[in-house]
Amino acid sequence: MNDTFTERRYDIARLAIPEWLLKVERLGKVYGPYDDEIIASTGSERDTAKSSINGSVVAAWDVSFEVAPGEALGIVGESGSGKTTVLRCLAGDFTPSTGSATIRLGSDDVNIFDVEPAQRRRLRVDTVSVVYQDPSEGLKMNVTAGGNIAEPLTAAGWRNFSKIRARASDLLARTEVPLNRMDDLVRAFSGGMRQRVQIAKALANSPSVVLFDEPTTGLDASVAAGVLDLIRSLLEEHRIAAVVVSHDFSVIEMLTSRCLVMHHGRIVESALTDQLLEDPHHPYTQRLVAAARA
Amino acid sequence: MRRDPVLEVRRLCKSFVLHAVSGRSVVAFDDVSFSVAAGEHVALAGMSGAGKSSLLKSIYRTYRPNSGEVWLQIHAGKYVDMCALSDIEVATIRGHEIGYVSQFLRSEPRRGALDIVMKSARQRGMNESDAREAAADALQRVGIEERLWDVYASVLSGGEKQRVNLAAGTVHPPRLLLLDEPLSALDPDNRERALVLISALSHRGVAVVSIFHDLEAIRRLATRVLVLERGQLVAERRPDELDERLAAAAR
Amino acid sequence: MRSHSRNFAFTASAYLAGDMLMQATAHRLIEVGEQCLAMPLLADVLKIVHPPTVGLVMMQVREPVRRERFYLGEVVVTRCEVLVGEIHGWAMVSGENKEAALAAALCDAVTRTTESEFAEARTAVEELCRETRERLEGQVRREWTELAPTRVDFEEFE
Amino acid sequence: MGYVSARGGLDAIRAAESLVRTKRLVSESNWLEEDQILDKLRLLVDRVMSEAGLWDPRLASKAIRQSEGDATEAVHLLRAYRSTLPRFAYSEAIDADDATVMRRIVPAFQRVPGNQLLGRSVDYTARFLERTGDDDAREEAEKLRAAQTEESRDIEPASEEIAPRRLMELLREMDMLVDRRLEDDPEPFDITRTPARPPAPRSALLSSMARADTGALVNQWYRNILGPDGYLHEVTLGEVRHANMPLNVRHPVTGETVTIMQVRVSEVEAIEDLEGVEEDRSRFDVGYGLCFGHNERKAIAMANLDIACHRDAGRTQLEQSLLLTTDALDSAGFLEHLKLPHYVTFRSMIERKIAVRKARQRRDA
Amino acid sequence: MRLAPLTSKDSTLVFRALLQAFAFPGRVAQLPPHLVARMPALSLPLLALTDIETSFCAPDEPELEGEIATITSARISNSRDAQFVMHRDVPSREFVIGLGRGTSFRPELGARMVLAWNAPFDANIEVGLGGPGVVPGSSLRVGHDLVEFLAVRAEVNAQPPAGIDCWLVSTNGEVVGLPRTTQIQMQPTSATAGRN
Amino acid sequence: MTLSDLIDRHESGELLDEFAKREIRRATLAAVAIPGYQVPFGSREMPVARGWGSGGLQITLAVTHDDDTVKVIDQGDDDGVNAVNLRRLVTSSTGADETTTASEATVTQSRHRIPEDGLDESSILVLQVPVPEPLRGVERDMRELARMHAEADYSRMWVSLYEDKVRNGVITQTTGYPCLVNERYVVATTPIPRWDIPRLHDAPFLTLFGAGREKRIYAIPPYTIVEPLTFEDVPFEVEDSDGARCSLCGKSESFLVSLPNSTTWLCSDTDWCARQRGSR
Repeated sequence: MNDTFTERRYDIARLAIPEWLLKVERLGKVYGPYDDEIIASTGSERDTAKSSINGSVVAAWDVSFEVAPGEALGIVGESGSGKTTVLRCLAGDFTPSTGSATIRLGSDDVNIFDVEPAQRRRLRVDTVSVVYQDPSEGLKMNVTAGGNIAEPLTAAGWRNFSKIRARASDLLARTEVPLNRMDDLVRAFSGGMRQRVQIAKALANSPSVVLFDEPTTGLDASVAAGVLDLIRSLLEEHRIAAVVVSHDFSVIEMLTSRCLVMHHGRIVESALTDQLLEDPHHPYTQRLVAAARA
Repeated sequence: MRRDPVLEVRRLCKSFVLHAVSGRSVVAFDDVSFSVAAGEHVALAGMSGAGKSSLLKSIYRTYRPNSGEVWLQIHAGKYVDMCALSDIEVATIRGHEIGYVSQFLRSEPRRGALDIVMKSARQRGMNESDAREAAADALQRVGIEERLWDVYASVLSGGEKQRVNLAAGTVHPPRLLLLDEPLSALDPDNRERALVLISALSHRGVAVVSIFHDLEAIRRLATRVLVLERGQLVAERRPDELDERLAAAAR
Repeated sequence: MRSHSRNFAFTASAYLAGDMLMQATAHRLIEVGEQCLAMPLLADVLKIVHPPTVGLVMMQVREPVRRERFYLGEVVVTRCEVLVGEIHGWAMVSGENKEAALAAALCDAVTRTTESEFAEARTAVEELCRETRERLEGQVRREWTELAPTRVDFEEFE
Repeated sequence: MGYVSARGGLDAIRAAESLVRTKRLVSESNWLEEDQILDKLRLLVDRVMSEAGLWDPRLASKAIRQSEGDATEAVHLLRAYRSTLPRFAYSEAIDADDATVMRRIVPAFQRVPGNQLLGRSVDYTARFLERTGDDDAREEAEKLRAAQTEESRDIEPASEEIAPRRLMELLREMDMLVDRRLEDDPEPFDITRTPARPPAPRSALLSSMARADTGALVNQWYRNILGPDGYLHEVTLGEVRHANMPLNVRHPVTGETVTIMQVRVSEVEAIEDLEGVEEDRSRFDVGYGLCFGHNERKAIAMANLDIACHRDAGRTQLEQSLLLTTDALDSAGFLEHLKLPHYVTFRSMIERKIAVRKARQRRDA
Repeated sequence: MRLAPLTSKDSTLVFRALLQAFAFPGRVAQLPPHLVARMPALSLPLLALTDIETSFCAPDEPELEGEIATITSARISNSRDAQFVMHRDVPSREFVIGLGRGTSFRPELGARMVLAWNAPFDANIEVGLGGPGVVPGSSLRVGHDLVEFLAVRAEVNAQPPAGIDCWLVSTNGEVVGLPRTTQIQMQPTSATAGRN
Repeated sequence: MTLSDLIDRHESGELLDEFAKREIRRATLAAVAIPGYQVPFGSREMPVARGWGSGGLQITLAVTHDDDTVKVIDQGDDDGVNAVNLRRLVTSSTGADETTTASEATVTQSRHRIPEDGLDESSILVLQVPVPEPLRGVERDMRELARMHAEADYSRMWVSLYEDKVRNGVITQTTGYPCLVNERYVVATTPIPRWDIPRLHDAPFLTLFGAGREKRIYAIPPYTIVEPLTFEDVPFEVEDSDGARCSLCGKSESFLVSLPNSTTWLCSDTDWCARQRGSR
């Protein structure tokens, strides 16, 4: 039995781990003035994101993670946990208080918090796409489905009408939007269909990073399942580095292999997604999982 | 002379802290060590709650062991300790090296059987067209008719799902195969097919660790049986030594 | 009874800056200007540096909320600059009135002359200033006489 | 051929000009004196000066006469004249506290230091149309004049009555005000030299409103109360004043401050009851309005919009509306340009309509 | 005083020459000869364009700088804030780098530079021109002294639309405009001329 | 001697004071140096209303002197009422000569047209601009408009063209067709017909655009790339007259306008038309 084994040393294998494409380091977003003491007065253990010292809100603090191409990282937590703050900072919608987010572009590393607003917007055109919970944030409602996709394409320099149409119809076909709706205003679309158009638009210039903010929240269950399935297959297909923010474990479970749990602005646990679901460690995670399983 | 093991578990311990129940600690298993060589099939036996499934999940690292090591051979003579790896490394190893077939197929909606099996083959390093061929072959071996290949797995019967699961776990065979009650929902014909398939894998050098609830499967497939009792590894048996009491309890 | 603790002279000085010359009425300015010009010597040493020109002054105000400056708008003025001997005279008068501006510039220079020859002129200009101050003060008083009855009177309480 | 050449444009223009001029100058009634306009149409003169952003009552009277009472046209005449004039100087920064009041209302309190002074106002008078005939009116005027000359001696005003402390200062002493006083002293934005576009400093906004069209400003205020984009709510007025403000410049030879003249202004403080989520609910804030002449309506709207724009902080396009859509000449001129010939553009439009039809036929075929 | 205020007409004539120079970069325009005969040609652009609302500097011509300020009421400022910069000698790299270039939002805030041009004396280097206003194939002959300046100019104009615009003014009133959009191609030197 | 003797009562008759001219000149030079960029300037009020050419007039007054010869047209017509009015103002205040012939003019001020021919390197064309902002149709917030120009972010303009083409089968922009100048700035070409657009590209003459009400000056220098915004595979179309001919000169190669409900066509450029008739 145990003692029958000879303790032997193994040669350690070197693994071919995919290199990160997006690396976030010590991201922090605080509303109001702060110092070490104020930061320390908030967080999961203090059970609050709002400092009792001066009322500053520490929406996110010390958030670090890496995402590799072809990998989807989940960020899960209740509303107010800071997960959307993190995503909005990465999207360039919010300005973080501290930290960095590096994207590997060819041989160059670019800290997206550091670049000029113009360059950040350019990154949004062809490198970092966002799929918002509310399609009206990512789409122009009074523009056709095709026109919405034409926007990032023309921003990236496409100037051929037929080619733009062809690319748009490819993307819409891929996202299962009926082609006879291509020239209809997005306003006339159902919620699920709008979300598909938003995804098609997000993929227009084959971005290397896609950020999903509650991509199926607010959709009917059956519609949500279809959208999730679409996202999953697109992620597999395009070797995208994805960050998926959701309060819904079924979304996280379906789309991601690794996951962070946020609570009051802090990462309280990070693990493989199946580990989190089957063997959650942090009390908050256990509570979340128990609630999700109930 | 002993062959290098494909898997060596050393002094592995796992307990759960239940924060909701005032932080009570529940031991799943304790101080478990064993090894499995290529072509070996080690079956875990013991009463329900003895820790068999927990052990399997800890090897796969769905559970995070408290202490101990899980050495897995990656290339000839080279190993990694699954317990010491980062999440992303574990994710990579799982896809490449380990097949895990559970009782249930957690199927993603709107995904066809062929697609599911292909994905496993792709993760294990096959190119698109080879993977398609291998997946078709694997589905045939578990008796899934071609007409069902593109049907979403979520609408298949329990038995069909289990066979798809088995096909995915065994396609382009991994170095290590973990089986957790993979035959529970199968009718006799399909069960026979599955047994043949698993047996063939052992012959091709795949290391297997399994949990079966029926003695016959253990007797036909296992090369060794490890007996767990309340989280402790208490005995090692040859399959023909298994007593009915143990087998019955497992059932 | 309302107490009138501060006399008018004090209040007037708070918002009437300078020597009142620029606020003299146009016809009196011209009168005094012509008077000076008619005096011996003065016309000989008068040199026009900048002829009277109509232009604008941007009115700058400091508002009370943030103590922040802003431009309220422009005011039409006539500006002139002269030399009386070595003495610069400058004027800026309201509206379009080149004669008045020239006269005011001349008078302005005169006030700074020291030569005894110009004593008479200086007296005329000083008289103009005094008279202007009186006129302006009288104007405020007269206005107030009309306005005072429109005060909303409340019963006094201690 | 039905075409008649539109030649002789110059002759037609000259004839139209002459018609206007003749009708204005040659008529049955007396020549309208500048003094009459200054005197009898005082508020119109004030309004024209404030919308022109140019103080000169005599020129404004001439403009009103020439424009036959069209206030916007009068503003145009003044502004175009202004373009021909050089700017000599900027005045000293005149402290609003250096003004002397002719009317002063403090709605926020019943009694205040310095008193409520109704002054020359019809606010409290029933708006009955006087249908008195010209002769009767002249007669009444004579009587009033006679009564006036009988007045004995003038009264001396007290300084706290003609230069009363403003309510804002009293609130500040009560610690009832958010303190927004600046520590530095930024150069004011000159809207006559640089077009103001959002985001612009507050000084640009104040200047724009000070010379805005009265109607536009009142409308902007009202549409924000009742219109679709309500950015503001009612304020309590702290001060409504009609006052004389000195125009002070620096004497280039002596370096002394010299008063050139007195300019009449309307001044308003609007006290805002702060209730926004990020605002100090325990204090008030104040908006400020100041414009040339006696035009309380405009000053009140300005004060209210000043604080509204501060509180809006760029969330909506209120700032853009105020900076760009309230100038009398911009809006009126653009509107009137629609009267110009547009047949080239119209021809191009017709051509595209036909092209769209052809494209539709091709698609449907 | 070497300088005198320009009349309304003379200001217009100077402006037209400068406008012509910007519209046709590299082509020689002529400042009014009657003015060039009376005062230094280099100072004419500033006399014509500056007023109380503008800032300028002429660091290597302090005397003219003072006269211009007196005549036009323009503010003398440091080179970073100057809207107009006059320079007799070829300015140093540091000086040019330090000039205001405007921003992508306000590119017009970049400096306008008036630089003495010694073309007639040492103009043996031909540079190719391109960009708006340039007929393809046009070139300009410059002296050695300007070569380095042109390289620095390219550097400060590398992030359009921000940049600086120049006029080169000769003593006899010839003026050549080099607005920021003009691309200058250094002709291959003899050492590399043989290639391609 | 009296005060009155010392006063010069001469009135210059200028419509702009010298400082205003200097400011306009500085803005104009910046505009030429940065083709297509809308330079803000402190636009003065003119004796003509905002929208009646106050911007063009200010530029014309700032560039013109008494050796110049000016041509003023409205809709291509030298005798249009607005043209006549502006021409008198310009000639009386600058002392310049007037002409109707484009090739004789050193400065041509125009509303809605570019003369059919005659402009060369010695010409300056001043166009009156009612609305200088080409992106106004796709964005209302000026802060955002400024950003779009600063970053040359014109994708929404392209989307509107895409949508137009999808919805209507053709691009329906009528006049003032948006153009990309020097591969950098999108400009509003003021309401000139598309017919005139090709003449802006690589033109021998300088074009100055003056928007008085919106207080902007911009320019297209000579020999500058001017591309009407259109897709590579959607050709830019000028106005089609379907072979119509001018009822006066009989020509079909100029921009024609028609009378309502009639088949009668006329050249919009009246001077060009007169010359055709003269040479016939």
